[in-house]
Amino acid sequence: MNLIVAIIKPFKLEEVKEALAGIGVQGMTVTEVKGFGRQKGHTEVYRGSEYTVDFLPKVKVEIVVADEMVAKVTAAVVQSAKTGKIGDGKVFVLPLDEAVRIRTGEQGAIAL
Amino acid sequence: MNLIVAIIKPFKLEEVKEALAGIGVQGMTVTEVKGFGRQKGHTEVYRGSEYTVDFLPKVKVEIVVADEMVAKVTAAVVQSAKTGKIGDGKVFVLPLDEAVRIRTGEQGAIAL
Amino acid sequence: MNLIVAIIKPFKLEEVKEALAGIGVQGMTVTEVKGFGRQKGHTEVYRGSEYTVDFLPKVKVEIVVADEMVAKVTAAVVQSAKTGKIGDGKVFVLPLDEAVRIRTGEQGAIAL
Amino acid sequence: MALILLIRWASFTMSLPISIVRRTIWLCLAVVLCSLPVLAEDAVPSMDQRVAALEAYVTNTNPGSSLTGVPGPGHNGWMMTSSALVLFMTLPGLALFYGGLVRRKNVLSVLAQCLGIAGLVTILWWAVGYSLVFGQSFKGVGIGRFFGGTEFLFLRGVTSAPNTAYAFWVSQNVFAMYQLMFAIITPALIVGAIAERMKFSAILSFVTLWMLIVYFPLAHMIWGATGLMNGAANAGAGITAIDFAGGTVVHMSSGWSALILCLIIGPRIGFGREKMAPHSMVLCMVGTGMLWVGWYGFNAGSAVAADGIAANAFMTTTLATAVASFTWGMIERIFRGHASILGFCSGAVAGLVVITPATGFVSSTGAVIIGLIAGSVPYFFVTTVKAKFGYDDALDTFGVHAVGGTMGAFLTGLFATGAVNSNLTSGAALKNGLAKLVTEGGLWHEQLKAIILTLFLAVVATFVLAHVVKMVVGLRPAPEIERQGLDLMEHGEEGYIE
Amino acid sequence: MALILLIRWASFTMSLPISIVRRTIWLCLAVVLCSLPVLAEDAVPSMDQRVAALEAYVTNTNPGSSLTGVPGPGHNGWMMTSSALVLFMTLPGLALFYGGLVRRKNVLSVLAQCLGIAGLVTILWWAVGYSLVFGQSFKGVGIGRFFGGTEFLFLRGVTSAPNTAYAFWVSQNVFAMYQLMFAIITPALIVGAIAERMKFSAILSFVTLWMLIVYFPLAHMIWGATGLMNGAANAGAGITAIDFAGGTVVHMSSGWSALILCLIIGPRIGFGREKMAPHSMVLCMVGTGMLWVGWYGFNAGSAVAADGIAANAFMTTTLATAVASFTWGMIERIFRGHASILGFCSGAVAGLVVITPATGFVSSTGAVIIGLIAGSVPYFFVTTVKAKFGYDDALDTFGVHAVGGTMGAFLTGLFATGAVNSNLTSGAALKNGLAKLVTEGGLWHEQLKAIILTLFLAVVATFVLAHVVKMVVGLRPAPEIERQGLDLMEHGEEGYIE
Amino acid sequence: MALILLIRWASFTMSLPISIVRRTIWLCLAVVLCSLPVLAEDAVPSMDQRVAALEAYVTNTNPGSSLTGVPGPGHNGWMMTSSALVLFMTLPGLALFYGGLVRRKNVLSVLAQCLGIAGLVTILWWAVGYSLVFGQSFKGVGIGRFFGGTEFLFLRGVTSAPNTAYAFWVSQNVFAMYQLMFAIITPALIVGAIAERMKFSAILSFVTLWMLIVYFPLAHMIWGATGLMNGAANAGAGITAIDFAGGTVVHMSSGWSALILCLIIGPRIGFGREKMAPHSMVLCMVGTGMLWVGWYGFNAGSAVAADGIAANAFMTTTLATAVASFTWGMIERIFRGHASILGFCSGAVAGLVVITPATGFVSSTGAVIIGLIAGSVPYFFVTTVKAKFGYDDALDTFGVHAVGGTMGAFLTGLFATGAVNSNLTSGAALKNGLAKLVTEGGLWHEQLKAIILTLFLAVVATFVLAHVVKMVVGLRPAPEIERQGLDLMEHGEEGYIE
Ligand SMILES: Nc1ncnc2c1ncn2[C@@H]1O[C@H](COP(=O)(O)OP(=O)(O)O)[C@@H](O)[C@H]1O
Ligand SMILES: Nc1ncnc2c1ncn2[C@@H]1O[C@H](COP(=O)(O)OP(=O)(O)O)[C@@H](O)[C@H]1O
Ligand SMILES: Nc1ncnc2c1ncn2[C@@H]1O[C@H](COP(=O)(O)OP(=O)(O)O)[C@@H](O)[C@H]1O
Repeated sequence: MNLIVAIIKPFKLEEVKEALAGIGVQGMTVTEVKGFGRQKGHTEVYRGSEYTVDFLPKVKVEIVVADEMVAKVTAAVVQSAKTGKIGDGKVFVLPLDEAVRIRTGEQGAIAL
Repeated sequence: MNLIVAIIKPFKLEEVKEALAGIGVQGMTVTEVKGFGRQKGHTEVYRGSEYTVDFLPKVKVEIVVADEMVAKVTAAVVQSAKTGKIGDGKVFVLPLDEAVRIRTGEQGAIAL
Repeated sequence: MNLIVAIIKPFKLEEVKEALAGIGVQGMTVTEVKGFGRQKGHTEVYRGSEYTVDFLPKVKVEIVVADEMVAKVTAAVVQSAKTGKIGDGKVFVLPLDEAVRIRTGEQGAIAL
Repeated sequence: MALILLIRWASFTMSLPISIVRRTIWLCLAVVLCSLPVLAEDAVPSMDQRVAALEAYVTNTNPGSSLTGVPGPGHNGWMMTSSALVLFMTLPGLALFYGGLVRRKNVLSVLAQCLGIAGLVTILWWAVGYSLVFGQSFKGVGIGRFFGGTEFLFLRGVTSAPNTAYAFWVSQNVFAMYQLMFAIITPALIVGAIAERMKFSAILSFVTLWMLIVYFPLAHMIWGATGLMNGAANAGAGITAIDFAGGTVVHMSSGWSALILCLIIGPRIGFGREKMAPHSMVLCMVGTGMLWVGWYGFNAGSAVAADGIAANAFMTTTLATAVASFTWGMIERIFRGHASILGFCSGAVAGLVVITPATGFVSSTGAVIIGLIAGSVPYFFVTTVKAKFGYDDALDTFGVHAVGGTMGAFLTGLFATGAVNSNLTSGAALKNGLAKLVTEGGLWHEQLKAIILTLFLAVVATFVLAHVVKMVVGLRPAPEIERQGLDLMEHGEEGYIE
Repeated sequence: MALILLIRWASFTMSLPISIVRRTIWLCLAVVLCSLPVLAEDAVPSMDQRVAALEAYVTNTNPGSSLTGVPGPGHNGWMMTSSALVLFMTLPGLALFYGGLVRRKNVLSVLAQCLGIAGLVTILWWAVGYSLVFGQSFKGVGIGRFFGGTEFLFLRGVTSAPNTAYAFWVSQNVFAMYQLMFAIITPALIVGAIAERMKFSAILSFVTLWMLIVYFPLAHMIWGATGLMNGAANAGAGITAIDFAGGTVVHMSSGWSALILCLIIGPRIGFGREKMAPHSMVLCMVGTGMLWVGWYGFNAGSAVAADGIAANAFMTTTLATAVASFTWGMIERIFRGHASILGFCSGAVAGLVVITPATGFVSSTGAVIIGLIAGSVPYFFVTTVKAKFGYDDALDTFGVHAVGGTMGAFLTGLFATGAVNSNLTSGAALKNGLAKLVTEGGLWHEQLKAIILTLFLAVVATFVLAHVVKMVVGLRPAPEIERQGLDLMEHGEEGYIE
Repeated sequence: MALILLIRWASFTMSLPISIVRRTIWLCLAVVLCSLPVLAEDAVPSMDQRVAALEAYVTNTNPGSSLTGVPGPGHNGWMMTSSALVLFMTLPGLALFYGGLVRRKNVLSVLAQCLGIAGLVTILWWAVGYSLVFGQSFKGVGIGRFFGGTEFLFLRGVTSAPNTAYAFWVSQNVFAMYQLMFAIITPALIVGAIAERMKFSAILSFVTLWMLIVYFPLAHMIWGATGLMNGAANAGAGITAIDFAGGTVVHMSSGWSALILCLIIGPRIGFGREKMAPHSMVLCMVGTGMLWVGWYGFNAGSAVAADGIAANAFMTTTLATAVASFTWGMIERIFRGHASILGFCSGAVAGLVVITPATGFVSSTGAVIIGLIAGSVPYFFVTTVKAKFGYDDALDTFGVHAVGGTMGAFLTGLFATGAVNSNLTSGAALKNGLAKLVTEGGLWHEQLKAIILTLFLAVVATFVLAHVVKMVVGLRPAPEIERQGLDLMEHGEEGYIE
């Protein structure tokens, strides 16, 4: 099993979710995060004070999938999250040792 | 060492924390997340507009433990987070290469 | 490649960011989290009711780096995030299988 | 008399030589002209009466025979302002004060309860409430001591002309709306004790019954012209108690009912184990500020005039509130190490509650003393007593409103003085003995009677009504609903969306 | 007359024996003394006139020859209070009501629009607006039915003395500011329909033109002393319609313009696909409470006096609003399973809107009926109709204000009664035929004419002006800006920072 | 005189035939009846005096011998409203305006400071403040120019009767509370400069001393009947300056003290490096709206009557504020590319500040000009000047209140006109020379003197007092506390809990 971590633009979440559901992914976990990267932030001025905001709002999607799904899921995310503009984000794939469904205690790919 | 990631129902956090403390876990990191899974969301209607909310509030607990603790911790989480109803969440176990305590620079299991 | 996860004190974020930028890290993802650890929380009293708050605000910084950078990045984080007081946080290093830049589809270290 | 004058004059002119007659007619004309109002006094008021009526406008007394049925702009304007201020106390004042104190997942439920009660109570008030409280058609009959009458059902006949039984210069429709605002906030206060765990339908049902059985009779007894406990205005009052702006009617009734209801409904799931800290002390503080500001309408407005009694109420309200707020904060600082915002807010509200029955009756010194007491005794109740007995009075309706209202009603008996309010020593008060009690002491005895009657009515009625509602619609939502929050489950909305 | 009396008296005394003369002089003296003010009537007012003027203060009528040019404290105080209340409706009332309903990333844009409009409209009002609406120098000329005049440009001559064409006892400068607050909130209402997707510069440009072409003429036609549709006060009104506090001028004009503008500008990116739920129902409810409270200034203040008409407006506003709020909530509960906070809030606002034109003209019973209608018909529009036609009236300005304002204008025709407002059956109303319509029925016919004219002006002008603005500055920001939120991109700030 | 008439008449009737006598008696009766008040003129006021007193109520002048010691409903009602409005400015207005501008972790500390100051200052005011400011027992003595007297200590003798030295028709207790609200908001303004980094105990200590040493004497000097700089009302004023609603007393004093205090306390940890953006521009805007609305009580209420002067103040306040808000926004748009919400809010507050001293003295044109200046000069200070000198005036108390108050005091000297306020050219102003300055020019000279004296007192006293407090209790919390936020560390609470 693998943990696929995708950092995407917030407004792309809905599309990514649908793309994933489309290829049979049944679960995912989403976190609001701030991203720092090549994409430039902006400047906010409050009266005299200027603040450069270089952390931009992003959404992190975590999906645990069986090994055979990794490529498919990665591709689906890349495709649905892409705008072609800077700051589109990344997909990271991490190895995973085990997964357990709390409700039933099932383990492995069946728990996903 | 391993990173144990548990996605649980928010109101179970206190119980899980106590269960973990009970078996000697000294640290953990908690994030508010939104989960998509088999558990059905609900519908919100604002005047004419209907929104299906399929991301439900969950809590992610991350615990780094020494290898020998993994099973025990996993079991403790599963037990304390379980309600038996759909949406109870998952426990994922990831391999971990290294851990460092920032304050002291200690490395490995001693840093946890 | 590795995923470096650092849990730090919130007000250290700016320094850590600068330290990382200083050694050539071009991207990172930041999440607000709550940490439970050796650092004592505080007690809040609202009228008659006393609540012990043992989850303290922390910031999680995730940086994916090529293997050769791991040590350097870890060191930079530890150095810049350190106050020497309890609760300074941890750095965890996880193995990473793959990284993709959504915008271009590039893979591997070049995607970071 | 004017007519007789005219006739006499006519017969007198008959007996005079024509030239004198002709010329005297001029005199007569002059006299008649300038005394015209006098001559027609049966029909139109005399100059003196007209001026007296205008003076009565300034001094808020009976206009007599001129300007009757007309509201006075200064008084009417102030009472419209006051009515708006009292509504502001509930919407959004109390809604925010309470809403800030609950958990995030239940904030909307509190707002919905306040809004729902506002609508429901308005309909009740329009249909029967105003008439049952401020009517007089039951006068003389035994029930007249507990209910007003039927003449104003559906606000029939409630026009812009003043109802002089309650105010010489304020339009009755404004008076009716002003009192409606009190009728709205009182049941809304109860919500604090059972916050986060009572079904919306159960609340609306309970409030409907409670208004009919507890509030309307109580309000009539204390404020109705023929009310049993209306010492200040009913010459035939059985209990010569006084309550300027609602220590018994509003705060005791809601506070004690709240206690009973919260005992019957039981504590929130997780009470004592989970963190149930206020989700937004900012909202709570905003609500406090609005309550304080709006309370000027509540207290100074209860003079039903922009007169000196209102002015005194304005001063005592300010002093008691500020002193109580500061006292509560300083007690915390001494015993806990820091003054909390919730402490300052609680103190302010406690001060407002305790001064309420006394506000138009006590001096500045009395107000400061009341402020000191208000800032300390409820503190003891919401911290020590509640912790000791373990009832889940979620937002301290009992600790602040029942305790404060009861104390206030009693302290009014000690500090009330005719020096700031002549109604205590004249008119009805002379006839029913109140004046004697105020001057010679002993008013506290009557106040105690009113306290006991109020407490008794509130407690017994709530006990019965809560059980009725429990049987018919049920009091609590399913545990799963309570867990997830009433906002989503009972109202289908979330308070905040990121 | 007094002089003639004196002369006659003198000639009469000539012809009498000396003793009688001497003694009669005493009589004369007494008479003269007490009628002295009469004698000097050309110079100073008589006692009767002085008292009559004081009575006129109480009854809000013409002071006559005494106390002229002086405001009356009760009325002036109430109107200053009312003006502040109406400003409170916009800042922060409407800003919060609307601000809470948009998404988090656009909350500030709504606040900025309200603030910007407040500043812009004040300047327009000061320079030309007040004069064009309430001046009379165009009287007699054809244009005088649509615009007032030029005598008050830059508020020249607008002092603390009352302009008796509009109020006997309220300072004209207060009246001008009171009406300014209406001029501010009206365009701010439009913002609801095009929220989250219109350029700030486009909004300010559109509002500038819209005020000149739509609001000023409309306000003059309905409320100006020489206005075409001012049935209640213009004896020469062409259309004898009535609108107490702005059903046509404020709600219809903004609501219908909003619909056209939102059709021209098109739906928000993602409309119908993405979740666009209100980011803070708490703010929305706070705004609702403020709107309700402030609306008392709007409606009862529209009597431009603290008199019985204001009192009646206060009552009807309260009843209609509470009933409408409760009705909407209960409809939801029946058809959807739960009463939402947005439902209660929408109902309250709808009630306020619909009662607005009627508030000073209808009885309590009329108000309750209007409340029932207000709580149900707009519900149907914002749910079923909007869903059916698919226009993106983001915050339901059309569904609530256009529909509500139109209904209200019409219902006023059915429920208005001279019993609560004598202006409907006296003075100008007698001359222009309104009195007859009110007494004998048929007013709804005139109301319909006013509705059609208002609708026509709003729709056509908005259509043209929106296209002009589109060509010159453009209506919408770049899609990327809309995506990221107007707060950051148009105003350089974020609403909330963690 | 009436008596003499009667006697003469009696002796005259003796010498007439009985029939004439009898018949003439009727005439006499008529005459006597209508002149009855005249007869009793020594004991009770004459009809003319009674009517004159009633007219005095309308025109807000001296009631003379009738209706003395009685408040007038229109004035009293408006002043109670105004007092409530001014309290609303602080609680929750200013608390939100400032609270929104700090970081999330310090929001409650600002609220606590406002609440704590409200309680503390009330107690000071009750005990000594009112007496020291508005008493007159020191009159004649040298100190009488700086402090009032001791007759009102503990509000002794402050009843509902008007104190005619300050208002003919407003209850003194209401006046005392109205002025209390000013005394509360002034030190609360200071908090803006040292936000996020001053110990709560230090703030309360500093404020206590500052009220005694700076505020009370300053308020007496400007507004006290025997005050040194009270040009408008003290015939023996040494400096014939004018300050309608507190440009010097409130804004200059707080603003300059704030600057000194923030220099002494030093910048926040991380200032200039870390992001210290407002955590909630929404709260800030809500606070702005409330400040604006409440400021009508502050400015128009400063007429201490609902008269034409109040009316003028209402107008000028509206115009200056709206113009300044729009100006600031447009300057930003031109120089920065976008108009920010903070810009509109800052402009509005600046407009309110600058018009404050002038509001009851200038015309609409003056107000618009003042608005333009108010929207631009403070902009320059809070952006360029602050950035240049690098002091950490956290929420711009100096940039807005000190700069604005100083400018306002000066501009009042240029724009004040007797045309809108006859007090400038009559009564005391005639005696002390103010009238001449107003008519012939040169008032700005006196205003400058008042500015310098105020500035001097504020700066020197704050310098000394801040050091005293620093030595005794310390000014700043430990850095760790500042880092974690004052909410949790100083008040044991969090502003928002998820
Ligand atoms: N090395 C990295 N480690 C972790 N997160 C990263 C890394 N680089 C980028 N990110 C995340 O991806 C987001 C997008 O990256 P950015 O460099 O701005 O654009 P792009 O993805 O188009 O190259 C960042 O905002 C950040 O959240
Ligand atoms: N494949 C997955 N990857 C990541 N998170 C998942 C995955 N499946 C489920 N989750 C998380 O677990 C939560 C519970 O899952 P769900 O399918 O609703 O119920 P259950 O855990 O009872 O099977 C989800 O809300 C989501 O946060
Ligand atoms: N075993 C662990 N797993 C995950 N996170 C941990 C673990 N131990 C500590 N942390 C995180 O590190 C933070 C700091 O740890 P703490 O024990 O308080 O102090 P220190 O880092 O100085 O030892 C915690 O608040 C928590 O977020």
